[in-house]
Amino acid sequence: MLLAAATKVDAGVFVAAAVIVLSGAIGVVISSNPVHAALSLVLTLFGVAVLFVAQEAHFLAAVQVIVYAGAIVVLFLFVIMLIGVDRAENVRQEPLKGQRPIAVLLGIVALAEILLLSRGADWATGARSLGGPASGPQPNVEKLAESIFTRYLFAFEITSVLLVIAVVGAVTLVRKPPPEPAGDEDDGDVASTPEAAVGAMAEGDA
Amino acid sequence: MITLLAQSAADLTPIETPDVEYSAMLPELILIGGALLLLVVVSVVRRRPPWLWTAITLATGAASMAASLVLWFDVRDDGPRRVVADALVVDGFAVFFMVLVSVTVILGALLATAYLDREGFSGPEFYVLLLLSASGAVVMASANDLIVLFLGLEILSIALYVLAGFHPRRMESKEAAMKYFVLGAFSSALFLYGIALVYGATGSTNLGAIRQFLAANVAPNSGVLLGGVALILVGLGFKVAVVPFHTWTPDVYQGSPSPATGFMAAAAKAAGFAGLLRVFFSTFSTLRLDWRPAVLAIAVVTLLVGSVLAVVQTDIKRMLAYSSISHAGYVMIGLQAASKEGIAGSLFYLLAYTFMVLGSFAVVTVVGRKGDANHDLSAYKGLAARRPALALAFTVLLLSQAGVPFTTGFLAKFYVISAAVQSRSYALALIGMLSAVIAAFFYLRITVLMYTPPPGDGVTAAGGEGVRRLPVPAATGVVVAVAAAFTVAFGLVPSPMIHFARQATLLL
Amino acid sequence: MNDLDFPILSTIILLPVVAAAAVALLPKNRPDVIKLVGFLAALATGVLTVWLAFAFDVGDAGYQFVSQHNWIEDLGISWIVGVDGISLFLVVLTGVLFPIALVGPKVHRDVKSYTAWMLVLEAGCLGSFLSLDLFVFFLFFEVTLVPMYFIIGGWGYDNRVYASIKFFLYTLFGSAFMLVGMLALVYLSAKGRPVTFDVRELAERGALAENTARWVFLAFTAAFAVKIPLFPVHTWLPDAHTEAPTAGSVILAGVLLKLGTYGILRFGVSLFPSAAVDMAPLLLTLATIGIIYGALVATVQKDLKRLVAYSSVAHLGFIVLGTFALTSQGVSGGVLQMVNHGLSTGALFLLVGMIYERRHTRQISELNGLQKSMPIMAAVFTVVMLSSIGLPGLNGFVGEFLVLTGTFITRRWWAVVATGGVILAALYMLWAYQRVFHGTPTGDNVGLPDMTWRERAVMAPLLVLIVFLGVYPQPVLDRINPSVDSLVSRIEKATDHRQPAVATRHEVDDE
Amino acid sequence: MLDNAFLIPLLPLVGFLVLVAVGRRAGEPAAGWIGASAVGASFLCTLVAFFELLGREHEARSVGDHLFTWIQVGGFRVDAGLLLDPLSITMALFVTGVGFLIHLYSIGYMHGDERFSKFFVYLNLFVFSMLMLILGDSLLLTFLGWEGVGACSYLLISFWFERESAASAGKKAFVVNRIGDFGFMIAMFLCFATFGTLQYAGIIEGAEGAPQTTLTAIALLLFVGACGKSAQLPLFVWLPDAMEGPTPVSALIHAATMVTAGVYLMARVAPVLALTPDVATTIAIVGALTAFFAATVACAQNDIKRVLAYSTISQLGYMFLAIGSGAYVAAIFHMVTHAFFKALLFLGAGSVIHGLHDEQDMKRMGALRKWMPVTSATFIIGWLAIAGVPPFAGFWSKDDILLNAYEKSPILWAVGLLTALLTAYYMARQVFLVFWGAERWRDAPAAANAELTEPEPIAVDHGAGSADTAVVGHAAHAGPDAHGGHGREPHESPWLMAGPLVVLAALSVVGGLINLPFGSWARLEHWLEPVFGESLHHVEATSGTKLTLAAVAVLAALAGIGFAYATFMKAHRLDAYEPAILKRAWGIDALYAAVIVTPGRALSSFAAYVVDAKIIDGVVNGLGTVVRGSGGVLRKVQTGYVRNYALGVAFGATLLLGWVMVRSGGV
Amino acid sequence: MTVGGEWYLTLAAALFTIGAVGVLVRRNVLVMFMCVELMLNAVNLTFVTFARMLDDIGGQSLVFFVLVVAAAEVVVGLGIIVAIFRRRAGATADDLHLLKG
Repeated sequence: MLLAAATKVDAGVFVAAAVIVLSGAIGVVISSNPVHAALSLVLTLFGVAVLFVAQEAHFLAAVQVIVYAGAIVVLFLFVIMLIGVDRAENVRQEPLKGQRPIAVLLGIVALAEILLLSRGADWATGARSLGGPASGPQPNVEKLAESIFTRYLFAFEITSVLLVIAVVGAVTLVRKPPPEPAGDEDDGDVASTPEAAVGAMAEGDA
Repeated sequence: MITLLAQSAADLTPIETPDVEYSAMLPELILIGGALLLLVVVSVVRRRPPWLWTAITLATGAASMAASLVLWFDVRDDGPRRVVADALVVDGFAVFFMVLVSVTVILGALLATAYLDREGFSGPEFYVLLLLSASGAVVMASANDLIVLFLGLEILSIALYVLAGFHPRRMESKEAAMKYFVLGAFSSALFLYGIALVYGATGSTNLGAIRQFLAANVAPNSGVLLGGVALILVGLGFKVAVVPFHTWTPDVYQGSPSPATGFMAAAAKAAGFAGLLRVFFSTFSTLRLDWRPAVLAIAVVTLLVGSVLAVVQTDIKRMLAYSSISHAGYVMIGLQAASKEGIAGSLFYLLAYTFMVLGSFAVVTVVGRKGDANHDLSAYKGLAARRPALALAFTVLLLSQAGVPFTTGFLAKFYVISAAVQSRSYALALIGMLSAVIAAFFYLRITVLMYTPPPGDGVTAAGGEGVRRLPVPAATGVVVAVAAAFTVAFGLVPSPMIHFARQATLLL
Repeated sequence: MNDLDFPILSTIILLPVVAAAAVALLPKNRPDVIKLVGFLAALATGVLTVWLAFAFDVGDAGYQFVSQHNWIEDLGISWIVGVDGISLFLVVLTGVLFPIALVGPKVHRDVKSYTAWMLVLEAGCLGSFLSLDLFVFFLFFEVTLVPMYFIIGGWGYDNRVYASIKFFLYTLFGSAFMLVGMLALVYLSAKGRPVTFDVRELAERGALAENTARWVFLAFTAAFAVKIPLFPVHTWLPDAHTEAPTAGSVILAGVLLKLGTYGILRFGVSLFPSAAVDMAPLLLTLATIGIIYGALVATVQKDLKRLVAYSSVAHLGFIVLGTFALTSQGVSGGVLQMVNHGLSTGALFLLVGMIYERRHTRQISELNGLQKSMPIMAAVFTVVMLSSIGLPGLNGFVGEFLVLTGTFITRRWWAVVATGGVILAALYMLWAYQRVFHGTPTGDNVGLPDMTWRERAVMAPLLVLIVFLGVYPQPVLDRINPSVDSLVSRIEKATDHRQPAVATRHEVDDE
Repeated sequence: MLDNAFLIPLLPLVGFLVLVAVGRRAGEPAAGWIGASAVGASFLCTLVAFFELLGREHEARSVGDHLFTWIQVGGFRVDAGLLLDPLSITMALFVTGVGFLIHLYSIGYMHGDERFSKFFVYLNLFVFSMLMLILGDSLLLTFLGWEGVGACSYLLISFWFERESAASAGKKAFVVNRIGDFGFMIAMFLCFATFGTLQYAGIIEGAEGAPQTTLTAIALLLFVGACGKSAQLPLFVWLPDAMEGPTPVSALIHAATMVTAGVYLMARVAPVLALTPDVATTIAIVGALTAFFAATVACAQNDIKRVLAYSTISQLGYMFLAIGSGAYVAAIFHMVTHAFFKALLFLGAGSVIHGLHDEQDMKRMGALRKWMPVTSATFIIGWLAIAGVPPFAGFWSKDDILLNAYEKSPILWAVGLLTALLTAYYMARQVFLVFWGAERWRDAPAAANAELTEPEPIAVDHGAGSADTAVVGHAAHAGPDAHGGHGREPHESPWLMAGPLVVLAALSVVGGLINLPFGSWARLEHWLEPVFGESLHHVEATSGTKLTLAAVAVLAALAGIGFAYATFMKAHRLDAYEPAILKRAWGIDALYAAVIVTPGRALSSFAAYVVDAKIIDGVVNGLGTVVRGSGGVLRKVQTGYVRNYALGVAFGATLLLGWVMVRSGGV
Repeated sequence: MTVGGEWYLTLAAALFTIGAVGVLVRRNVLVMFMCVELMLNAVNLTFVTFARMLDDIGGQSLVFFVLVVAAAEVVVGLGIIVAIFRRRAGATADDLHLLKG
């Protein structure tokens, strides 16, 4: 009974959101200007957020908007401005011969395959609510929190490593290349000046 | 106000978090800890000699190795353990890979130290990323949950993307990083979608749960499930570089700094196969009828494409890249056998491969010279005259890869082939052997080059006029020596390693 | 059964390895010492093998001096060595040829690695002949490629790289099939019993389905056919022989080719009797073609070594012919012929090498009238040539005749055609001899130094054996026959193949 | 002696070994004496054995002497054993006897040759092999000797190897013989397959029960072998070229002993032949044809030795004719007498050549009887003997054969008779040309650059052996001054050479006595009785017929001589009746060259340079090319464009999805 | 009228494939990343939908990790891009093909 309630959604909302999502996606793919692409991406993200809401994933919807639209897309735009690749890319012609038709064909075929695999209808054949029910009186956030801090505790912890890597990686990648060490390799080990490392980390810490 | 806070705190039902058996996760923790330690040291310690980073990394590697061995024994004594709410499983299989990864860390660090000095950007970052990526590999090996597997994969990969682009002056390095990244992101998206489908089809991402589910009810039509399985195969296949998901390999191997390539070739493949073998052999075992043919096809094309393309290469790193692809094909043979013997064979193969490939790339690092660009095959002409020992060691490694008897390489091939034959995949076994013949050609070609006197200097004039001295740093030398020694020693006395591999698969 | 607690066979195999290691440790700049060490090691091994021949228990068909140690228990692989009548004289041959090959020809560079490789090669050959574990045999069978590859590639002539790689890949290609076949045999015949690679055990089990057995047999044959080499997979041989240094050719022809014929007998025929019987016509035909074809091609060769190489193709054809006649005479003759061919062809290559050292050419057209200035070499060459032609009274004849007789009584027409090869043998050999030694010497061929005492010493043992085996082969045959007979009778038990009465009937009047 | 008969072959072997060891140091003439004495000793042993055998009664005249087991595998067993019976002893006697004489002769003839000692090494080895051939008690031992003598003849023919023609001739001899041996070997296989043994005894006793076809095959195949060894049609081609060898060799091997081995073999297996009449007939026909054919050719030869070579072939033809007609005794009889007079003739020819400093062309001889009395006298005796003039040895044996031939079939007899006429003619021609007429050798160019004018020998595998290399032969051989420099004058040979001539001449005169066709005088017949037994054909003809036939034969001989006399003594027409076709021996060599040699070479070249190099290696290298090629193609896929790579991944994913879709029955 | 989960899933699949095709057809590396983001979003949508259909909160929590990974990837990816294109502004993915064959 509860489930029935849960699966009830407003068709109108879905359709609207779907249209937004798809048009945004299409926009990303076809818009020649990266800035426009980024903006269409935002569109899609919002659409997805709406769909989250439509499925009682309120918290995720919020995170979706904040993290994605708020952070990631901004980062994109920032980089676009930084390295100035904002000039329009000629999407009319494709330098790689056959790339585009094959790509589209593959896309269609793949989609068809997925839909055929699911026979359109029976997707979720899995066991029900192994990780605790999503529905129920408890607020969504608490259920999420519980599942993350129990069931997915390790995953949660390990994500920290990802972030460290992201930081260190970003630092390493974008720092100025150290000067070519003088002298030929043959004369022993080239003393790598600590300064170089300091500088590097200095940038990194910044 | 305070009451309000107390109030709100009160009606929050406290979450009883699962207890975290840190002992079971020691290797991961040690590797991560090592990385953090490096970061700490670099920011607090005043004078920082370049050997310090190497030292810490080696220590970390050794420590994780020790920890893994400890784990090995208590797993052997009181069986496998599922820890942290079933997120991880510590069984022989996982520990096997922990050991393997620790080895790659140690050898990789040794490789890196001289290289970084030579190229003049020795700093801690390389080691940090090395260790973190290694921790990702370990996580993959012991992951008992698809999402954990995925996270481990990402940790491994993202660190590797950076390592690939680590050389600040070589555009190839950057390009390699970019290609690796784009394709990596693409394939992990596929992988993730696969997880999603499997989740939908089984109701969980936990390997144990999935297994139980599949055992309990053979889904009336497991279309979505199979789709998920297929996409997971794509994701992992990309990591281990099997055809047709191999396309990144040659470019990335060639472009990346040689030590990074070595580490990548060893660790990434190992981790990828750890996931692949566990998920497919253990979790999706009820679906073998569905995935075995696919794996068969992949193995065949991988073997052939790998060796055939290696034949036409003129750049040694590229050639080794393709050869590593065909090696992946052999490991796939083991998986295709879908038997404990097969998995053991695959493990043994990976073990042997790790040493062979690290040793080979050590040699490549040396011969690459400053600038890491001297990788044309011609660079190896007359190597024997200048560096007899190095040439001999490389010869051993190459012959081992070619599958010459009394080397681990031969036994590895023999093991997987025999597994294939045991499960009646004669055709596959034969193709494997035949591609070994093709492969032998390009390994031999290098040995020929090494033993043909370079133009100008006489055969006897070792390092004579006209030939620039070729410095072999101690650390690198150690790597080559260890690799060659391992290859021969366990080629002669393989029992311990075979035993190791079989033990690892015992309770899978 | 001949059991002594000392693992003599393992010693025979390991001695050269140890010596090789020792050589590797010696300083590069003392070639004389290195040569000496290498030679002594080979000599010691040779002595041991010869001792083996004497200590061998005549009339015992089984394996002797067997010693066994577990090696890779997990895969059912163990180190089993033993010798029987079939392998005995191949071991002796190896033991005899290697010291000669080591001391005979001059080495123009890097004596150290050369000697080391040769010793490794010797170990490999001995290992293949002695191991009774299929896997270990395969190991040795394969590992012989490496030293040979380096010897050809490192010390060979102009086109050595092509030749060496061709040699390596060709053989590897064959072995690819064998490995798969081997595993199939091992696992299919296990049937729940513990997996084993022990040849004796496998021969007992022999529980493969007709059809499977046939396939596995063919897989084995693929490997050995390349090694032998059997027409049409023989084309690696001329190149390898021609480009290899003298010692290389000697060992290649003298010992390595025997790995093929030995293998096909020990692991092909005796493990798959029924398949062998079914497939006999095919192999007989190939062998016969090889005999005629090799001889024909030899008649038009311009290069002395190439000519000898093709003569090998023909001779090995005889061995295979005898093997698949599946009669006592045929098989024994084949085994004997392996030894004979090793001696004669080895000697021929040594002589060609000596000529090359003097004239620096192998082109028949550039040589003439050598007999004028080198009567002794001419004489030696004549004897060896006649032995390789199969002149009665010299070793070549006995084996050849036994093979042909043994074949004739079961496979008449093959034998008749093969006998034609005997005529052709005379044709190309004498032709070459006339071109090289007869006529009036001109140009550089005038006044060449005759054989030195060292060279004579090198050739002497070979000549002695050539004559001895021709005049009084019986001691050798006495050791070969029992094993062969038991093999043949095993085949007869397993199949409906029967060798005619004449092959076995003994006249009563044994004085 | 009989119980250690092994001494007979052993002694020459010892001589051989001794000479190998010390021959060079012993040098000339010691080496020669060693060799000669070895053979002489063995002759004495044979003699002793012969008398011991005589001492026994008929049946017991066959003694086996088992030495050791040579080869034994399963049921196949061959012992090194000797068989002494009248037949073998007879052969052994004249082989060792004539051999001994020729050894002596050679000491003189080979005087001054740089390889003097080696010559005797070979000779001794030859005698040993020949004795093994004769005394061997099994086909295989005979074959051992058979091949041994073949090898020795190869070595001796190409003794002066500097001469291309000599080298080629030697090889040709060996190879052609091998063709015969092919038959011999197959015959042996067949014998083993049928009788389970190769011992003559076993074969002969088994022959009764054996199937006819098998026997026929065996007999025919053995005859093929005999044809090779005894230079019968069509395998005769090697013998004329074999004259390249030193003359004593021609005398010993290519006249007296080796070439008769075929006849001996046939006689050995007489019982088998007796069971296969059609083979016997074949043998008779081949023999008769060969005899006639060779005789015609002999009429047109100018080389003194070649004439004798062809006459040898022709005489051997007679012997086979006899064998074919079942007259084994006659065959052996003729073999013996032929051994005497043909050896005599050859040695005489050698003496002439020697005296004329290596001149071999009869057209450059003449009137030598004044200069070389002994040689000419003995030579003339030989001539009369071979021409079949009574009472010389040749007459009796030839008459015996013709008689038997007549009973086999008059046609064979007619051919034989015609041959006899020709024989008389060409031998007379030779004698007249050499010993009578003008001293043509005076205007002959110096022997040092003498040209052989007879058609050059056509070697089997390559063009003609160049004749001018005779110069080399001369240089290698004794130069004129070696004979104490009596300038260009012909000279009589030293006693060492003349002596054997005299002995042989004597034998040629009285040789007939051993088997006169008058009852008890037929000693040889009685002597050989136990060997041939009932397989022997007995003449039923009345003495009237016998006499008539004999008379006709004599007339034929005289006619031939008379004709020659008319031509060469009266008309002095040096080259009458010498059509080129005959000079070229009916062009059979050329025929072989065209029919066998050339196509054979072509085939071989095809196999070597097309099949091997192109086809097989083409495939092998082709595989490599294919791999490289496909590699090159696949390389293209690796464009370096990341998006292409992504496409690859996507493609793979789609394929996999497709597969699982199929699996899950999605379609 | 009710909209079942399959609609969402179909939508997600479509979104996913669009993203994938985008990666294949766009030359601008940044846009390629965006397309990857599209794919990840599709996955998220799938997770959430399954979570609802299976009534399992786990599906929702998985989305978190995807988010984190996406973030980390973007950071490093953009880092790489910056490293490359600082020097060669306006370059596209196609301009990088030093390594091939």
